Amino acid sequence: MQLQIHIGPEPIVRPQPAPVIDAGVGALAEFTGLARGEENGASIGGLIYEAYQPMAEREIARIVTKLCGARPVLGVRVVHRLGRVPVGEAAIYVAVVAKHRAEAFALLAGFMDLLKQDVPIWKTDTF
Amino acid sequence: MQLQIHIGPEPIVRPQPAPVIDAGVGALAEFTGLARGEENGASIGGLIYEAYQPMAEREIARIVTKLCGARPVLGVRVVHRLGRVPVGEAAIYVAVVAKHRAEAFALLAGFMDLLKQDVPIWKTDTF
Amino acid sequence: MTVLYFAQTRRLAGLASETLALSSPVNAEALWNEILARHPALAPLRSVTRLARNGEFTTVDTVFAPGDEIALIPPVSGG
Amino acid sequence: MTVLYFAQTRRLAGLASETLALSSPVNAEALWNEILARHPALAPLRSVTRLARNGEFTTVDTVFAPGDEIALIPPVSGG
Repeated sequence: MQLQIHIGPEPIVRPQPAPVIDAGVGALAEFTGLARGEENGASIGGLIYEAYQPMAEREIARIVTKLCGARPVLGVRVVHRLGRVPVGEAAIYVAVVAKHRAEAFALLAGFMDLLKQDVPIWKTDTF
Repeated sequence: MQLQIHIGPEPIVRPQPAPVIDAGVGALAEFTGLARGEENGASIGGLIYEAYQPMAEREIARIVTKLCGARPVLGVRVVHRLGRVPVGEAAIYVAVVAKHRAEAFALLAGFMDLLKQDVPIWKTDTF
Repeated sequence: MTVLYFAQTRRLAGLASETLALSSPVNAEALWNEILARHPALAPLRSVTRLARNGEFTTVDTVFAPGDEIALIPPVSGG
Repeated sequence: MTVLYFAQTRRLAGLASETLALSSPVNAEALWNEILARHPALAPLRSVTRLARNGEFTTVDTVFAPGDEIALIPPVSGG
């Protein structure tokens, strides 16, 4: 466990432009899933992903639309990498902007659960 | 609600270096709290924050340490801005890295709840 | 009908896609029988593999027509 | 003893810090009485304001000594 704390007057360098920034946005929640250096106990150099791409995009849209019915949010961005993903690099990045943090967190966690259940993307191999 | 989806082979441009990146990190969860353009129904240009700074840093450390007892995580970064924070800019940024997403999400949400309860930082005015 | 194989089904079938010449619509049972007749190695995956028709998950009532794009969706593991 | 006022307590007290000359340790009740005698405007905030002693929240048993740094912590609103 490492902990870094900074409290000060400097502007916070934001990670990257949020999907939607308007004056109503109060919360940006982001998730990045990274390739870890081991799979089933063996040391690996990375993961290889494949997708049924048009269906994956449609399923992601369906999941987000469904989750947003319960918890209105202002914007969602989903990026998933395919092919070789070296250890330490991101396989998925999801950003949610909302008025308040509760709906952003709920959507982010709920989305990841359903992605891992219904979106036709596969880790097919390691290298 | 806006939705952007991209699935492809390009490396994902990561928001910024995570607090800890080693081969065991599988999840990076981030929260950015932004100044919204209204407060109690009135349109504003931004928020002004003040802190009892040494105590705020100590309380943040205490909260993170306490939450990490229940949910081990690999790294936490907390940045809070003081003084004037214009609308659309970040007042707080919290990053959590962990082996899996469940502990990262739990720590991030739990931390924000306790921050808003116990950390001596105040929105003191608007402009 | 085009059939797409992904992940483990692609590896076990030994190909990514193929064309089935159906003369009339079939249900899931008949489609699976045709697929397994061509690729017996897929039998162990049948119980965990969902069928998609034209990019959407199917139900037990789905009818598969000659012009459809079918995909075998073994358990996913994205993210 | 140094007393620090933050946020609404600073605005109502009209100052950010001041020195109280205590001759001996006091409990929270006595400390509040001293503070409210100086700044009656703070009375409405007493029930929602916590006291910190040397940077840590206090309990009902905390004793406040002449050399301490005390802070009034009205409801926080960070993040």
